[in-house]
Amino acid sequence: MNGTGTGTAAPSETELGELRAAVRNFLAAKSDEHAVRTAMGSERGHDEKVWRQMADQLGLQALTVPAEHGGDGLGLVELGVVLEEMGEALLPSPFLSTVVLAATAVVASGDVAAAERLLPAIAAGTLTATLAVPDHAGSWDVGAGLRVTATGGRTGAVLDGIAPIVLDGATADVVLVVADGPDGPALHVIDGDAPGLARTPLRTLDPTRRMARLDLDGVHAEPVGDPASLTAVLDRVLDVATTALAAEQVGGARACLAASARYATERMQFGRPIGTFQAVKHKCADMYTRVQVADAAAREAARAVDGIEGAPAAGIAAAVAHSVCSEAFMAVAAENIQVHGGIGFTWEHPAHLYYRRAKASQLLFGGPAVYHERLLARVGV
Amino acid sequence: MNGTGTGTAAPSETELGELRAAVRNFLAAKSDEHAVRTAMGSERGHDEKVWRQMADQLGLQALTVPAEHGGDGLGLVELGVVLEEMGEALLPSPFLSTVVLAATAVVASGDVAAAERLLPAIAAGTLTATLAVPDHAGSWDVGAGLRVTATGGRTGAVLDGIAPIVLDGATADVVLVVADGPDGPALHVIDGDAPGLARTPLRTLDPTRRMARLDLDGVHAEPVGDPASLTAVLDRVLDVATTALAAEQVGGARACLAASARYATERMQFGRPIGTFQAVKHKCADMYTRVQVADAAAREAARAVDGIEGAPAAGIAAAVAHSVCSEAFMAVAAENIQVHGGIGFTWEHPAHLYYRRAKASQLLFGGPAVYHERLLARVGV
Amino acid sequence: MPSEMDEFVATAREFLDANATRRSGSADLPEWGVGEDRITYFSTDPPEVDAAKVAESRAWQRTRYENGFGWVTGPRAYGGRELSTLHDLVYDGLEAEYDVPDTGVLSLIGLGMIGPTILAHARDHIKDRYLPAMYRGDAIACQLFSEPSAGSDLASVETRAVRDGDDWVVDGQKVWTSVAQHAQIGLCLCRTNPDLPKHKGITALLVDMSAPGVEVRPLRQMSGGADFNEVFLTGVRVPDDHRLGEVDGGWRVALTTLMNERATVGGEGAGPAARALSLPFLTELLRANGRLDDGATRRRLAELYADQAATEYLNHQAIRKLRAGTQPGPEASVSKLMYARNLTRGAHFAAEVVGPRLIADTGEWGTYSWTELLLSTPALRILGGTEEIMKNILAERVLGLPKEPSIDSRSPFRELRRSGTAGS
Amino acid sequence: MPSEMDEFVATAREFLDANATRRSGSADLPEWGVGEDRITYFSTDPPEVDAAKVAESRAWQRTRYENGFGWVTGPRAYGGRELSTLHDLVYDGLEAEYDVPDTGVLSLIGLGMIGPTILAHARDHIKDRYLPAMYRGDAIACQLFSEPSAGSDLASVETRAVRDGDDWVVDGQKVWTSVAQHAQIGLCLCRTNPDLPKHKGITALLVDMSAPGVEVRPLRQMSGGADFNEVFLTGVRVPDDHRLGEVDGGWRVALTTLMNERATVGGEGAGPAARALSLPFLTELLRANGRLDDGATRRRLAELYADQAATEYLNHQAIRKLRAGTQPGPEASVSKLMYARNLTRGAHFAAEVVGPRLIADTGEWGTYSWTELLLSTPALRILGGTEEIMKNILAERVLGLPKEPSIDSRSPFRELRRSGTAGS
Repeated sequence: MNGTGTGTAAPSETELGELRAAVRNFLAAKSDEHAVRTAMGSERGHDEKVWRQMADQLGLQALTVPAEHGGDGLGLVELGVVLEEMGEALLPSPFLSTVVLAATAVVASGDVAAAERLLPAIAAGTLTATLAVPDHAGSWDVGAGLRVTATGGRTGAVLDGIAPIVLDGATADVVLVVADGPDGPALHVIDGDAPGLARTPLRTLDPTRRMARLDLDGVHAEPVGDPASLTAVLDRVLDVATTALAAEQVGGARACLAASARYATERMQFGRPIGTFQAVKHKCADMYTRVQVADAAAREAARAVDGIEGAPAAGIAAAVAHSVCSEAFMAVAAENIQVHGGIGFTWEHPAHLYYRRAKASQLLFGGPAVYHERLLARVGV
Repeated sequence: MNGTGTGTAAPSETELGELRAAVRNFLAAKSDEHAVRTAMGSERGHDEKVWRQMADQLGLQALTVPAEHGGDGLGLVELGVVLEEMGEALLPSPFLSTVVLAATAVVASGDVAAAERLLPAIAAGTLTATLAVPDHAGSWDVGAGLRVTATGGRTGAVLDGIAPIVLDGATADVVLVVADGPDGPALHVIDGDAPGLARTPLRTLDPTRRMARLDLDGVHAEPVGDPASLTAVLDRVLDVATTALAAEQVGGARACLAASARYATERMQFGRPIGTFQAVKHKCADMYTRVQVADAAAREAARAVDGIEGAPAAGIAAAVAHSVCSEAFMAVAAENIQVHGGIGFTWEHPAHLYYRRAKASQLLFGGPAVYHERLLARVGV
Repeated sequence: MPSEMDEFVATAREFLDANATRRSGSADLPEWGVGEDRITYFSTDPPEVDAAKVAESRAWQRTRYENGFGWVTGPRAYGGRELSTLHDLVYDGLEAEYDVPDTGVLSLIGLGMIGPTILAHARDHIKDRYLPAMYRGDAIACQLFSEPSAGSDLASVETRAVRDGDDWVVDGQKVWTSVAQHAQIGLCLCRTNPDLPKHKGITALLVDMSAPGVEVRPLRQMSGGADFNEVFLTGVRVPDDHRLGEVDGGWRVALTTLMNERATVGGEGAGPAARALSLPFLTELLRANGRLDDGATRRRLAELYADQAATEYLNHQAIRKLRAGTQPGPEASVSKLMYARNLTRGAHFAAEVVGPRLIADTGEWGTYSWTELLLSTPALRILGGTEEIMKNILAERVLGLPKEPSIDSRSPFRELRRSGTAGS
Repeated sequence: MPSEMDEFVATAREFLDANATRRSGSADLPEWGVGEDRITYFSTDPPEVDAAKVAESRAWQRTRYENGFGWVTGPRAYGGRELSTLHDLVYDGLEAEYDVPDTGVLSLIGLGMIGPTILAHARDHIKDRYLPAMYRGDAIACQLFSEPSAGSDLASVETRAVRDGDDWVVDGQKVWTSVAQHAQIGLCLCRTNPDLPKHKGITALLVDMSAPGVEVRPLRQMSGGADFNEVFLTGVRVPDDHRLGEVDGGWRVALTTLMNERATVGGEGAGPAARALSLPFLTELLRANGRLDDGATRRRLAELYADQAATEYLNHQAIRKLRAGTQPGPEASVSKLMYARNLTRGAHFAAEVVGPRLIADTGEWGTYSWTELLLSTPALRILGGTEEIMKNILAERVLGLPKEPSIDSRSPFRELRRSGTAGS
């Protein structure tokens, strides 16, 4: 427990429990399987009414926005609870792009003007946003050059290039773009309907999380923050994003575990519930073990990112959680299909939606090869 | 089946069955667990009487020695049967060092004088021998320099240096040594009792397979073969040795599987044989799967090394077998302990002797990192 | 003097040269960056393409049949040649060198499994009527065994058949029925006596798939295609002479079918998925993604290749045993387990190499196309017997481990259903 | 104003400063190439070293006890302080900063598991007699539960106890008994009524290990040491007042002991083996072997470290829950499963890095020494409950999956033995 946290106190379990119950009830009403399938088949990929209700009824978009910009100023420990529930319900939503990627980037940039322009609207649920890091490898490695370039001065830059895969890129009201400029890579913001911006929705492995290609042809952009601090900003965004994703992954894994345990208890084969067979029973126990370890990793990362006393270094805990939770969710989602047998690989059964989410989440920030090396870099090996 | 074998015909299953039965009966009489434990506790590490009987009664040392040098001129398919049985019985013996490493090196060198001097005695069981490749990494990588150097001419060289780990190095009557000479690395032969040679027996992970350090201080040596062909000679020895080892590993794995299946059938827990529990049952099925695949790999490698029609390239099949059989034996030996529970990790139970053999065999020619890269090199990736 | 096998090979070669085009070199290995960008285990096509392919299959099977290669191992009375399984394999090996239509729609289930079952258990006039039609390519047969509630416990079929005069009246639902949408006949396991233990009250009937009351609905799998069907049977009349085996003796009939299923397993090393995971193709994948020098990737490639090669060697060994006259036994399940494992690992390996370009289709060749394989591999561990069932078979039938204590093999089926419902 | 916990910490700090030396920095992390070249999970020492260490343990425990830190959670009547488990943990955390003797020989079994069991189930004068002696370091206690034929099925004990006047006469054999060679007392499960179902006819007796008929023989494990014993009981007389719980009610007593075993699991992250597999040590291992830049090795290191770190985080979480007042339940088995898995993977990882120098002792530091760990890890997956038992517990008690149908919990033990022998 001799960590490096700076001494923030942890929120109480009671408060977290209340938050969880509120989100869970909301999602049970708004994001059951039918709603998920409807949203994933819709043009925009999510239900905009639910997005507004999330803001109006629960204020979820405001949770981690700093108080001075219209939010509650809470941390990843609280946000983790929300994302865990969203992951469990497979909610299709621009939450990860808007609240996690974009808002964190704006806050981390220290750009007060951008924060004042964007954060209150994000907190109010009236603005969706995303972040594009159009590097060549898809692993946020901005040092090796970017596929979007910025010309012009520090105000009123012009962006050209391609961002090949951008989370919620087709629907976001504004897009933060990292582009190579005269002072090196720098953060910019463009409007989603800016002239010169073509947005092409892409087929996705995970139909509950949309991606788009952005083609930028002389798009007007506002610089955000100081290019000198961009690496630090992106490191922070990556720590926050992978920690948030880890919580979502734990939620998804938990849903798979619950489905398997339920099916193993109810499904009869050879005159017995299949859960009485050790092969199935131990599969469920293995899934449980993975979920518990992933859960601990996700929570520790949230505490670390929030700087809670006694927590380990944020960069390390976030990298550990990203690795452990990515693999746990993938393994548990795959095993869930096996426990279900034939019915588990039909289109009608939700098992494959979790499998798709698990694989897409694992690869979202580069995938195993990238996150393992990132972890070693964070621990200095 | 469109392989590259040169058209040698495969020996009949009937002949192989007879050979197997003869070796099995011999080992049942000479190498039961008590005999193995006695031999492994003895000074020389093997029973010399059994070694002579192997030659006198079964002619095993002669099996693969070319007919022109007093042997039967058979191949790895036949030798594999013998080694499989030896592996199953965990026979402590200088067979691998003498018949596989040393004899193959002499034959491959094409040095007729050395062959005439050494092979008839090996075939007769009156000479034991070994091969030392004192490279720096322990992976037969002679290009990076050797720890033994040869000075003097092509006749009557003098060797100096250290061979840190030599199989049966303390007891072998003659030692083939690869040493760096004026013409690059070259094969030499020295007497086991040559002046200037100090042989230090080493503690070993596997007490049934002895290792020694050789310190060479001006040891008289005879060159063997042409240094220009050394790489080809060592490649051939490695293909033959890893194929032979693969057969031995399959035998060891088969013994572990049989022990587990027997114990699972006999051992009662919770009022039932433990083999009725799927956890144990499926562990045994997994072991069986590994053994079958390893068995196929070892046999295919033997056919390939023997150049049997339709077999794949020897270098590839041997590398596949080395990798697959090393990992199968290690996994099966470890699982065997788990199936046995507490009794399985006592000193008195033979399970750990197989575990030790499995790990030591896996690392004998460099270990996983080396054999995986060697496999890729052989397939040209 | 040429051997009998040499002569067989010569005749087969002559037939193939006359009726098909020989492929050039390794034409069945896909080339990186060339051709259709699709990596799949299942073969789902749009309906019109599917129908055309079935027609081609039927035509090629008719050509084979008319030239004596439609049923190499079958009796002469039904157009076969009464040769060994080895001859069959040798012919397959030769044919693989030619560019001919894939006849899987006919052979995997119908000719490979149902044909031998009809031969073993049907009355003579039924054999006369269906066997030549099947091996001539006219009749496609499907296997109506699996049911939603039975799952791995095949003997728990609930589809009822009730005797009515000379007919049986069949009601129930089957599932995971491949080729049912193309089939003319289906071999259907029915519960005929629920008062007997579950293995004893089953009867096997040959159902005319065009009979009133048979409805085939496609079943969409998670990878998007519909390679299987649900088959609903509502008051379907089946004449008693279409019964295979004895009344209530259908489990023995089913075992004949299942044994033939296991025997066909060895050949699974082929197929577009296995080819995509071949070493040359994966090497190009690594090269295209700049990972050919990455140690971690190389290590995983080597591990994958070693297991693939060893599985291939295992199949070689099975063929050698067959040549030596040994019939494959339950140990053939090893091949299926390894095949599923290798394909699963391979798909995840490729996914890791491709990275984020797997999650959205950027149009780049050889990236998003891996998703279909990734979404197909879970099925491999379930279809044709789950891994758990395979492992039970290996442990009990090969290693001789004792069976789990079971109550449901002796109790009347009717009671099992009751207690089953109560227990869930 | 300082809280009660602050005051506790201050007192403990004062005690430790007065009686022990504080370590400098991270002194418990082994340094590469320095010191004893031994990497082990077990603690086998030569007998004379062992005896000296036990004496040091006893002395340090006495010092603790006399200063009020011998039994932080225990009743004042027996020299305890009646504080919470959290106080105990806090004290352990503080003590870890000092260089003090390892008291595992006393605490792992005796003070951690047998003490609480005696407290819960023994008569008052037995508590008076043994509890202070144990927590003062005078009496070492062992657990006489496991038997050769019972294995994982702990309730199948066959050691008999027959009533004779005021005594019980005990005959049987126990196995896997750690610290028995040093113990003064042993808690022994005995079959007292074979006509009852197996869980019902067991009685728990506190055996004087110096009584006539008790023989302790060391049991050598595969790694070479003898960390366990066989204990032979031949006509051993135990007074009835040394019985814990009711006659035939010993299974409840055993459950108290086993619950306390699970509660101690969380702390297994320490120990010389875990330290050898710590990131700094492994990094030096890679550096010494020139593998720090090898992608495949790095990948495996990252995977290993991620799982180790996550397991550590899981333990942090358990401690936080404890702080919040939640007692650990069966889910603590996850920690044990992960610990065994991480150590096993770590040992094989190190073996691969070391390569051939693992198979023979060349004298080079940090090479052959990994063999001892490699030969210890198989035991980790068995001792204190096999993986299979752990998984049953997780599936049934945490996930609520149904139990396997069992006949042996209701039949009289006598009949089980008979059918058991017949069935094998």
